[in-house]
Amino acid sequence: MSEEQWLPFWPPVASNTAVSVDRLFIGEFALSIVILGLVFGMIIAFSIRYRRGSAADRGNRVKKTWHWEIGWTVGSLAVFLCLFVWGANAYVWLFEPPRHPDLEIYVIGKQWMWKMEHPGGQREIDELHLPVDKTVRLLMTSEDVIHSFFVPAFRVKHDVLPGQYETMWFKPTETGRFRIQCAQFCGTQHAHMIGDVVVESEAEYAQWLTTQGVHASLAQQGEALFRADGCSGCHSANSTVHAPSLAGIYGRVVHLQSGEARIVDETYLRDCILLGGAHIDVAGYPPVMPSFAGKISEGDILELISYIQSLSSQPGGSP
Amino acid sequence: MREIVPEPQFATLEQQTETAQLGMWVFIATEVMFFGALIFTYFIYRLTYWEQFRLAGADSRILLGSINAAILLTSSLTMVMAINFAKEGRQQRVIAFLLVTASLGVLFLCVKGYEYVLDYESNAVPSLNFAFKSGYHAPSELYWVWYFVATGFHALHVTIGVGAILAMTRLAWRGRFSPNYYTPLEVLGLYWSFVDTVWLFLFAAIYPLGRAVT
Amino acid sequence: MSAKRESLVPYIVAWLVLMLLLGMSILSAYLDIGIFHPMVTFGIAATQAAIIFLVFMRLRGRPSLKWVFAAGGFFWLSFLFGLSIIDYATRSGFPAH
Amino acid sequence: MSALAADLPTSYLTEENTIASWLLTRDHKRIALLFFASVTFFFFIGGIAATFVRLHLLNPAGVLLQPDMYNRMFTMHGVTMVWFFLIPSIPATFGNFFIPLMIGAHDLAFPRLNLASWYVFNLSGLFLLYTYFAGGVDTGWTFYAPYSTLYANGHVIGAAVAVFINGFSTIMTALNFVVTIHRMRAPGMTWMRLPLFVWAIYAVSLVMLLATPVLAMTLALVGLERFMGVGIFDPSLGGDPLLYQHMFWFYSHPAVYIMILPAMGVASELIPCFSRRPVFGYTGMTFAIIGIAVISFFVWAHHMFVAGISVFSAIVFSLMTFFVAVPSAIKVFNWTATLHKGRISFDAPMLYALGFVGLFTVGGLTGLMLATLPIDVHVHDTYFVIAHFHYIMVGGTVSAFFGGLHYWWPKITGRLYPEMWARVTAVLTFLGFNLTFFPQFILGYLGMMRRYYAYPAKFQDWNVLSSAGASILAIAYALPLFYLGWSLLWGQRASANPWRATGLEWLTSSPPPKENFARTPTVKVPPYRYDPEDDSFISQDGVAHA
Repeated sequence: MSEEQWLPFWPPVASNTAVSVDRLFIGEFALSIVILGLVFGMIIAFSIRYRRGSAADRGNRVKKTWHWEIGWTVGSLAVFLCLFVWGANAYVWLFEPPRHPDLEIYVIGKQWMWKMEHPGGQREIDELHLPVDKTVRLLMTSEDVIHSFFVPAFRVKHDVLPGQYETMWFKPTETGRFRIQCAQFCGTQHAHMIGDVVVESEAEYAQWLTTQGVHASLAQQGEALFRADGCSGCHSANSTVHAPSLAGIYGRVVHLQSGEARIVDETYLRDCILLGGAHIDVAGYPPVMPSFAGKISEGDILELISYIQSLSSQPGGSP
Repeated sequence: MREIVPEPQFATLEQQTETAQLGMWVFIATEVMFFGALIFTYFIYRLTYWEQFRLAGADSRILLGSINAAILLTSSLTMVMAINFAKEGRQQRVIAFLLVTASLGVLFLCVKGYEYVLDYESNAVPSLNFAFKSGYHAPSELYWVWYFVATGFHALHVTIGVGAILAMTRLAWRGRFSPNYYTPLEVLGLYWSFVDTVWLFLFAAIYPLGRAVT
Repeated sequence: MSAKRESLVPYIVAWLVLMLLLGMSILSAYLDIGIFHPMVTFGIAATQAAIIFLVFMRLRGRPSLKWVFAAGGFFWLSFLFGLSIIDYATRSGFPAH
Repeated sequence: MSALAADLPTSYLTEENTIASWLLTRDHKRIALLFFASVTFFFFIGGIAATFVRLHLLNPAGVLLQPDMYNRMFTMHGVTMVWFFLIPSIPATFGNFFIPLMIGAHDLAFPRLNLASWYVFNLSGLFLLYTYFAGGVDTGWTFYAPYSTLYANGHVIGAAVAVFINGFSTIMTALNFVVTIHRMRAPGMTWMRLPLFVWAIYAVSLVMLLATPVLAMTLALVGLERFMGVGIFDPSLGGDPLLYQHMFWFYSHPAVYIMILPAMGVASELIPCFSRRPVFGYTGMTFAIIGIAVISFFVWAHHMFVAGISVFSAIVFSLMTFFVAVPSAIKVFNWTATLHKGRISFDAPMLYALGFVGLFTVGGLTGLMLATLPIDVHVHDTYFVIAHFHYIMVGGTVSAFFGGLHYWWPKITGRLYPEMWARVTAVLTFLGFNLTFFPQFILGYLGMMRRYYAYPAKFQDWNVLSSAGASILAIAYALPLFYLGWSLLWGQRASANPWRATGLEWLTSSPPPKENFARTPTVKVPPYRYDPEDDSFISQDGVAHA
């Protein structure tokens, strides 16, 4: 669709998710037209035929109403259930990120900008460069209020909450610039919390990555923080403090003091750094980890997590 | 004693009584939702931050909470007795028991106030002088925030109740009730017992945490 | 209608039971029963509430409209708890790695 | 038909006419008029805010208002319209006036409480106006935490207090209705003989009673959190922002039905009367009303499909949302079937009622789209949602409000309104409404966000259309002020039953006497006993009218 059309009717279709959402929408739109035509048609037809003063026969009115009512109750229920199943199916697919995405991007929302971090350590503000035809998983959090990451051309949207991680995924199928918008009201400049997704060919994307002048990947930056913030003082093999080693811990199941078991994921690691307490602390270790709440930014936490993740992907590595 | 007639929209006094009682029950249903929503927040956070709530709860004052529960339970009994004496038309006793009930309500508020003072002295009041004690993490403060909100709303209800009881005492003094008609008393009794019930749930939510000897 | 005496005995008995339950609630605070703890204390509170509703608030006797509204609030509250817990109970389990 | 009122020459309007007699009245009819004055005032306050919003959006760069002012405007529009117009609109005015009349009672059960409700409503209104004059609020009507509690730069506490107090008024009125409908029905007025308007008000009162306290608690927590700086929804304490949304929507979704159910009740009065035939499927209609009221509590998290709730719970709430659409569909089909073989006249109330059915259907069908999860993911928080709920709230509720206003105007005032003007206005409303809000569906799917003071230039044409429609709508909403006002003074005197309707409210004189009925009527037949063949009808006291 060109930009110059007189009245736009349809947003660009630029991802695999957009195709599937559009299909569903068109299906329901057609159904709505049918139902609307039926109701409006009947109202108009009855209004004309049975207007006051018309000579239409008004005898033999439908007296027994139950089979009519049961008819349209069951009818609408059946139609609705079909729509529900179709929708729920697509939603599970839409909201279940692939296990091994081609690319994982960290997104931090703050009043009123989007900060993106690429695995190689490249950072962008209000712009997100992506290669075409690759599945992308976003790990998103907010530094202040609730934002919502929305790319109309991809038909995907997810709220970005402070204090927790949310994920979403998509696979761009067209190159070009597409708008990012904040969908959850977040303050004065909410309308300007916008940006662009720049979808490029793989070669262009690789080229772009190299021109960013970054020498350390996110994980390497996280490792530097790990030492600077004193984490290594306890969590290293030769430490005198009895603290769990972090090598290979990401993705494993740990048993907690409270008796629960939890998968070590981004949310769990974040809680460990910020909240502390027995619903976090691993069984068998003294609860001595201090809370870093207020002392560390969301970006730093993501770097630390990236570092801890990297310890799992290189077996034998020990901090 | 002057003749008591129903208000113009009612046919009989019985209809008026029944209607007033139903009105209070409907109101109690809304109050259940009000305090229920509060307990709902407790429920979610207690499950999420089990240990933090246990730790913080151990610093609450169960002795004062228990005394207060006993005071309110007793006041419910005295209220019911006042209503019973109204049914028998024994005005002196009605007034006496209403005053006892109101005094117990005031006593409750005094104990509650004393507890607040102790909480303040032990630096447990969020936004005023909250201090993280050993083992406390951020969610521990949630417990204390909740404690003050919940007991505050309840104390407000008790205060309104005491005021209403005193107003009823005045009406009883002026001979406005008869064995045929003491509906306002009955309706107030429902409210008072309900406020008592709320405290029992708050008690269960606030005080018994983190005292188990392991 | 002449003054008809209603016995105070049921009310006093109810009060005694309520105090007893309060004692049990306090005692249970010192028992190490872990996750059952809130169940016990809130269970006792619910029992006490039932006694107060039935005796002090005179719901005893034949069922009436009052019952509907007395129970209605609690019943409706269960939707708030029940439907929200669907979310909370399943939230962290997804995405499963 | 005026037998019941024959020996009562004075009406509630003329009984005693001092200012004190109005301000201290316990008469439900006068209190209804007091409420009418209050909600009309707030309707125009909210309308002015809407006008500014639409004017501002004429230009994609948003030059009319500063961003902060624009944010305050849409918040003002939302808060005012939701709590100070839509929720009290039909129940507190027509409900107050006609519930006792329709069930054959002399007043509501608690007249003093009724009056107190009006005062509390106005008190909350004063808080609201104070909030606006002191600088306004910029959170949107949803007050989402943690924005509202920690970051917003407006008078959140003032607005929260206003809405909190407003809740008391809602609860007082609803409690009064529930108890009145239970205890004060005239002899013979069984549940299955109640007019559907009474059923609707009963159901909506239950919803108000059970939902409003949760909102009160939620806003109290938000207010405290903002006031004290620490609180229940603060993420830095481990608080969960989604908990706020759960509690808020537990109220605010049923609140949508609080707004639409009374409108359905009004439509169910108007359509049989002007079709001159019994409502199709009375029993089914009552079940549908109760069904909507109950299921409305199970669907709230469909406002949170992209908010971070679990996928499983989103699916559950989506299913529930499809279920709530079923009784709504039943009602639409039953209204349509009521027209079949009727003797339809197109007086202004009927035009509004037909407009209501049509617009509600559009709103309902787009509601189905929103209930479908992936579509909601795309259009959530866009103008698609705005258009959808305005079709329900404005196209539905406000149309029914005006329909009811014209229908009952002769009964309330004793005067007939000028029919031609009213018909023109009804048609104008319908056209203006569609021109305003239909473009917003398209804008929404294109990706135009709500609460944006600036938007991409390519959306401008649709926005201009929408604003043009809004100006037509504004005229259509202002017109009744003039011709209804005119009719107060110079309108033709109305007979007791100008529409030849069956309800008990038409048995007494127009306007009714202070006591409503000289003696309590006895009900013998169900409502809506109209016969389209010979235009006769049987009123509810069992008297046949040729």
